[in-house]
Amino acid sequence: MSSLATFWAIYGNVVMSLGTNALLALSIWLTLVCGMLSIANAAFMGIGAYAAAILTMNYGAPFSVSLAAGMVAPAIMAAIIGLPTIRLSGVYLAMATLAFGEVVRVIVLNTESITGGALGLNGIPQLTQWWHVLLSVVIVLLVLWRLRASKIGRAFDAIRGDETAASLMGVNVRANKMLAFVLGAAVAGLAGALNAHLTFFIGPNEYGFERAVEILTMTILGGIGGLLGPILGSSIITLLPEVLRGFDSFRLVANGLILVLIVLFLPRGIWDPSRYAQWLHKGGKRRA
Amino acid sequence: MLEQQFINALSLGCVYALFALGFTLVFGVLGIINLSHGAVFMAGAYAALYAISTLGLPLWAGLIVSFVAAGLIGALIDLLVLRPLRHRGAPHLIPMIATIGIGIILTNGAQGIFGANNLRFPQGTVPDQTLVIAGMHMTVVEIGIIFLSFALMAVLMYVMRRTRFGRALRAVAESPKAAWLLGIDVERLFLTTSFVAGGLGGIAGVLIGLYSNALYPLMGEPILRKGIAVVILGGLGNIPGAMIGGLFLGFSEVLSVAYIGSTTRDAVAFGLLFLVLLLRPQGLFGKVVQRKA
Amino acid sequence: MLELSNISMHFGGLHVLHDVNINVPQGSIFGLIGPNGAGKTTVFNIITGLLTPNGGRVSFDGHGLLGLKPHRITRLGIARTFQNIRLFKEMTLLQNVVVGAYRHMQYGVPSLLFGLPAYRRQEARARERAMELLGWMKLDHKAHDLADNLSYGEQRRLELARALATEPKLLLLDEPVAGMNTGERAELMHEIQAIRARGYTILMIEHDMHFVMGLCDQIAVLNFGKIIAYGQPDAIRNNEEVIEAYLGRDDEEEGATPGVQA
Amino acid sequence: MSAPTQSPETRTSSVGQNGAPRPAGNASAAAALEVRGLTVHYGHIEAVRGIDLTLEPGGITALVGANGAGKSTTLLALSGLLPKLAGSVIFNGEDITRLAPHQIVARGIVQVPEGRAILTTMTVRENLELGAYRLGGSAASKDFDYVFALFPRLKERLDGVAGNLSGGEQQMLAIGRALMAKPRLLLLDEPSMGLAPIVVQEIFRALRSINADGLTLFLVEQNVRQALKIAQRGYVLENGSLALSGSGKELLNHPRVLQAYLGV
Amino acid sequence: ADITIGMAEALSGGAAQYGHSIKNGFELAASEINAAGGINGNKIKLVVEDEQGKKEEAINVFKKLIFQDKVLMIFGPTLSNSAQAADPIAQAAKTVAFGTSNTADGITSIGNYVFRNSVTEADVLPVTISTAQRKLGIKKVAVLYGNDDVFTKSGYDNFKKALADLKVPVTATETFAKGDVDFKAQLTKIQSTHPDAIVLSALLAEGGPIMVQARQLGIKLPFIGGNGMNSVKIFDLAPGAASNDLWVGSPWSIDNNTPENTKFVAAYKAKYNTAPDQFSAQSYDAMHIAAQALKKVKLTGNLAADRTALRDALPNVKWTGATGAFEFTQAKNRAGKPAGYDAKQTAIISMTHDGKYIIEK
Ligand SMILES: Nc1ncnc2c1ncn2[C@@H]1O[C@H](COP(=O)(O)OP(=O)(O)OP(=O)(O)O)[C@@H](O)[C@H]1O
Ligand SMILES: Nc1ncnc2c1ncn2[C@@H]1O[C@H](COP(=O)(O)OP(=O)(O)OP(=O)(O)O)[C@@H](O)[C@H]1O
Ligand SMILES: [Mg+2]
Ligand SMILES: [Mg+2]
Repeated sequence: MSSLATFWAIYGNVVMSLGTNALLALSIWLTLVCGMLSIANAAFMGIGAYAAAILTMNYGAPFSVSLAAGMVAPAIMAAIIGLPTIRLSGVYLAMATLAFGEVVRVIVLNTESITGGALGLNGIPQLTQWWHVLLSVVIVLLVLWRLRASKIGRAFDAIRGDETAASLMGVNVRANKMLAFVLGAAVAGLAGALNAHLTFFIGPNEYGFERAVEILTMTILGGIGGLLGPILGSSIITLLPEVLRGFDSFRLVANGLILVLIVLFLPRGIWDPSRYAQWLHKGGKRRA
Repeated sequence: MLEQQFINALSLGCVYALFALGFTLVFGVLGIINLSHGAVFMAGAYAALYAISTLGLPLWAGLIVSFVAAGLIGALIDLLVLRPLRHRGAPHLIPMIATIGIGIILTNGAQGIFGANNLRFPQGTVPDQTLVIAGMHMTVVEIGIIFLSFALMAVLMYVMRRTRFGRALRAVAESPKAAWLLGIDVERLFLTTSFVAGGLGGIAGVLIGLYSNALYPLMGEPILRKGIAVVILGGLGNIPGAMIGGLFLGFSEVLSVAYIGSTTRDAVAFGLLFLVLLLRPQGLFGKVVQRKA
Repeated sequence: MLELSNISMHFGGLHVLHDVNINVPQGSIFGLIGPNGAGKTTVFNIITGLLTPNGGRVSFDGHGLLGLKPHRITRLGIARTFQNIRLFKEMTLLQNVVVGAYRHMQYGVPSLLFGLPAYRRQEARARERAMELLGWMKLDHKAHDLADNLSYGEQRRLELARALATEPKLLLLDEPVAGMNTGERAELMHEIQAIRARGYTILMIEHDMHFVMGLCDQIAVLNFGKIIAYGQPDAIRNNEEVIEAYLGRDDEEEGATPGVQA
Repeated sequence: MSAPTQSPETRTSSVGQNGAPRPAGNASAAAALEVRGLTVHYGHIEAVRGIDLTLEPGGITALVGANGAGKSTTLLALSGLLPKLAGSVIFNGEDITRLAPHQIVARGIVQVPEGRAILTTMTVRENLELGAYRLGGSAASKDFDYVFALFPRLKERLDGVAGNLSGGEQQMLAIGRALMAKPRLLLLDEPSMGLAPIVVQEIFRALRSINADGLTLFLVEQNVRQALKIAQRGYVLENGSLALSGSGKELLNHPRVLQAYLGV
Repeated sequence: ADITIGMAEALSGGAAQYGHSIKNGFELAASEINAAGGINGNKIKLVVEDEQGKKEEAINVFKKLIFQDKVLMIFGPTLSNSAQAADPIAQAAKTVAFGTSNTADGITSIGNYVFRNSVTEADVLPVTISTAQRKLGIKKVAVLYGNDDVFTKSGYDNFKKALADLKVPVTATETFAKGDVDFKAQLTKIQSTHPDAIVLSALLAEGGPIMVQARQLGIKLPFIGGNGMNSVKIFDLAPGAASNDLWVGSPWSIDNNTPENTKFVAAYKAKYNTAPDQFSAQSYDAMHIAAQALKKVKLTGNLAADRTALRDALPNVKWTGATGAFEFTQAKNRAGKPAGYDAKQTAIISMTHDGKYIIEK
């Protein structure tokens, strides 16, 4: 089994990233199914990462406590900023959450004594084990799967379809959106906490706009029609650069090209149950 | 100092507005958040750099080259990617993801071709003396940027508000289906818009490259982030809104440096933006149109 | 059961409703008619909490409705359909209707997470009921299609099924038969009578006079935001002002639907 | 079926006929449409299957059918908004089967679509002006007057945003906008939907009168009786196929129509 | 047999311009060594990987180099942030990680397999400032730095300490962010506090534009920069008089005419058709330093043993290269125990004038 050991030695980290990225993709999936284009998840991930890392390093907290804090801290933050922002629609919500992310980043840069500022936090003990990641993904998946099959999942879908109509079906739109937002933040925070205890180091620039867009890409590429979508999308985005290593200097060009091609040929996301339904002789789309 | 900061803010605001014009145009007509606009902007700057430093053309020719080159890139994006997506009925975030991919291709392609180093336009591309008026320093480039951004805004506004073409554009923006039924060639308008928006991005790339003295493959990224803020602040698709949003951001950044401290520059700018959105969820100049029950 | 008193509404300078008073008795079918733009849909929007009037009161079963959020009003037992159809387009017909049952699903988080019997029972009941309603609207064969793929008339019927799924006490119908042909209208008329027979109260807006006159116990006529007539169908039909403003005169029996006369 | 008798008109002569007294073609510009074997799919659903239609120049043709029969699909396909899987469409002798929507409009085939397709963020005036888009120049004031005579309500709301109009007002706007294009063939998808009885009467009167001026009409209506009454010719669509056709009068008295569409 | 050495640098993304310079330096040195017959007869084989300037990528690349390519040691990564994440991997695998461009504090405290020859500016900056003080008669300065970047931020920390130690008053401290296009707001503010010089902790990408914009505002003050500004590219980015009066301190200067440096600059220009910068000088030297150590090591073919032997040999290397005389000095970890190795070098202070660096004694 030494080949397996070698494989793990080389790719262990990639595999763990698959897991944390899957969590991130699922976290934004939660808000996307609710029709909310929130890109605060990168910031929530950062808050979770910092909260957990600071607890572990400065207070010697046990890992489980750090992880819990990594979920609770962003959830509280989400509840606070969610109150005024979740009524914003579409890109305006995206902008407000982007602005929030920028503000968080600047605050981290300026609170050097706690966060290390631009230098970040380093020497974080590597506590995350493969089974922590696996367990987290499985639990999150299970919870979301149950949620989806329930009135809450349906309420999310309805809100995405038409908020007014949903509220006139008795759905409390604000409460449901808040739930999605806060849950999403907690899951993103969990991913951040796990990741922080995997990579020895965290810095403020990891949780900025680029990461936000990357998370969004994973989920939309995968498709929001089911839970498999975010998982597929995050796996592709994580693995592509590894797979393309051979392309050398044009590897990122190839990466972009593949992204465009996937989108072109699977315009509703990779995992799209309604397309499969269509293959079983169902309806199509009207033009325009 | 205050007067100088005023000039600084004005030119910075116009820099943002210049970038935002093309961006908001694409959103306004195609309804797409075009995340490759930063890369198109960069490509326009490099095209002009090539024309000016390698071919030895004058600046005005460089501007034309960059308009055409970046415009063609914009048009190609529409033709090869956005149009097929429209025909396949892609949901509205999908084209945005596609533009991310295009951005990756363009920036890394540029890096492969031009290298990762910072470059700049050759000295003397624009007269580099500084005008000093009542103690305020202004460069020729700044004056050009201020003038051009207002002029372009005015032209775009005129076209959108007063011409038949502009009215058609607005119709397409709202409902392609309705536009087709009115006899408007929607696809052609999309293509034209993509071309013009790309071209505007290219021109912005040249001018901002001259202003900041730095061309590099990723030069579009930071300004893209600010550009999105500007466009949303002004109301998506709103041309004068882009101008005012740009000035708003420019002034809030410069004033926060002047009076609060430069470490808070982005926090103040984005914090204000956050507040504006809470008070006016549709941006400063966006219109709310309620859907009737 | 539903009482609107002195409702006034204006949008900017445009006065849409002036002192509107309507009283819908329990168990009745009440018609709200009037020219286009008279303010009928606005009345519905006020009742369901989408708009807040500039003056007046709305009470339902003794509860004041003003200031309540739309979902609260729905939970009190009011459901509506929309003139400009508002379905959940990316959901299947079945899911659309099951959303209607939202307020009747009371299982808690544990039953949801672990799929306990309470969850399973209520979900199953909601689906069954939804299929029944779809069948009733002759849409059951398309239960698993996306709502977006329906034709216009089918979408209207789906809206009605979805509204019924909330099991309201009061049903607000905004032009329920628009887009249906005469035969279909006749059928729907019977269905609505059946609904009323089960104890529902109905307030409806409709421009099809045979439908309205044939169904309603009482009718209010709105013109430029004012009630110009109020009473039983026969009185309305012969009211000069209503004919002038709304019904028109040269009724050379166009559009008459003989089979449907009440 | 008689072949169109008019000499085939070229595209150039059909565009921009500005001098006309009202936004309708005159008799000599009357147009005819021949549809053969039209088939339209949504993915794997065959919504319209091989139907044949003939629209006499200057006539009124009605298309009726139950919900989901394929009426709107047919109209959208004729306007080029849905791809035609099979069949041909000949307009005044010219094959327009494969033309893009704007090219079809340019030939004078204008549609009032289901759901109205009003531009909700633009004003009523702008909507009407856009109606005349195919004519190139800006709209003439007498064309406005014609629309206002038909729908006085629109005049009152002229500078209001169209999205704020009531449902019926939007329907008026949709019809008015189509008339602004001075169509040669007008496709109407349930024009009476959501309108007050008095306005419906008005519209049917107006339809008759613009038809009398030579405009060819193709009318999809749920108001079956009224539609068949003014139509010279009617078609009945069932599940995407033609079930019946004949003169309006014939159909009105056809037992199947009476039973299925008139509830008799 | 070949000696495989891994190189993980940022060859794409925002840090690519440094990564490419660094790569050039390594390849130049390696080809020189190989042309001269290699090390004890063995040729050096560089395995080049792109770590994109991202920490996850750096970890992945380190693992690939260590476990798959089985390299003897690794050069890189480019950025300090990546080093914080990736060096522990090398430490755990008992493989030398040798950084040539990581300046942040604490990197060498990760462990005793972590080396760097990049000068921590702590040693250099006091000399720069005191020289400038002496030559220019500076009484008070304003400070401008990039606060969102490890390199410029650590540079600033060291400047701050040096200024405090030398008791130079600071009239204003301003920051900028990576990718900014406008620095005039800060410069205008600085101007209004009337300093005698501007202390600038920036990389060229922003430093060049900053100097241009300062001159446009009529600010004629001297700039005192860290080694991020030590590159002839400044003459392209801030052409003409704009780049005059920039003071930089670093062990390396392109105009330092030692034989080693002259040879390096000539060879580099010949091979790459462009002038070297400090990043390439440091990577060039690093390769030679590693070669010196390798000469002392008897390669056994047992990878683990060879890696450790190399580590043991490295600290004793003394070398005079393009960056002058070099030796390692051991760093301490958090607990105060001996850890990795930093560089110990003397600084050369130079100032720009008319497109040239002039060395100040
Ligand atoms: N949000 C709004 N802003 C401005 N005016 C509005 C708004 N909503 C409705 N109106 C105007 O109020 C009037 C009443 O509209 P409403 O929709 O209630 O009419 P209605 O009686 O339902 O007409 P219809 O039978 O045509 O549906 C109309 O003239 C409409 O233009
Ligand atoms: N976008 C679509 N995707 C799939 N199927 C569709 C789509 N639109 C319509 N259909 C189906 O095609 C058939 C015909 O629809 P169409 O809209 O043409 O009916 P219609 O005759 O206009 O009905 P109505 O009187 O209700 O307007 C229906 O069965 C409908 O469900
Ligand atoms: Mg209405
Ligand atoms: Mg239809």
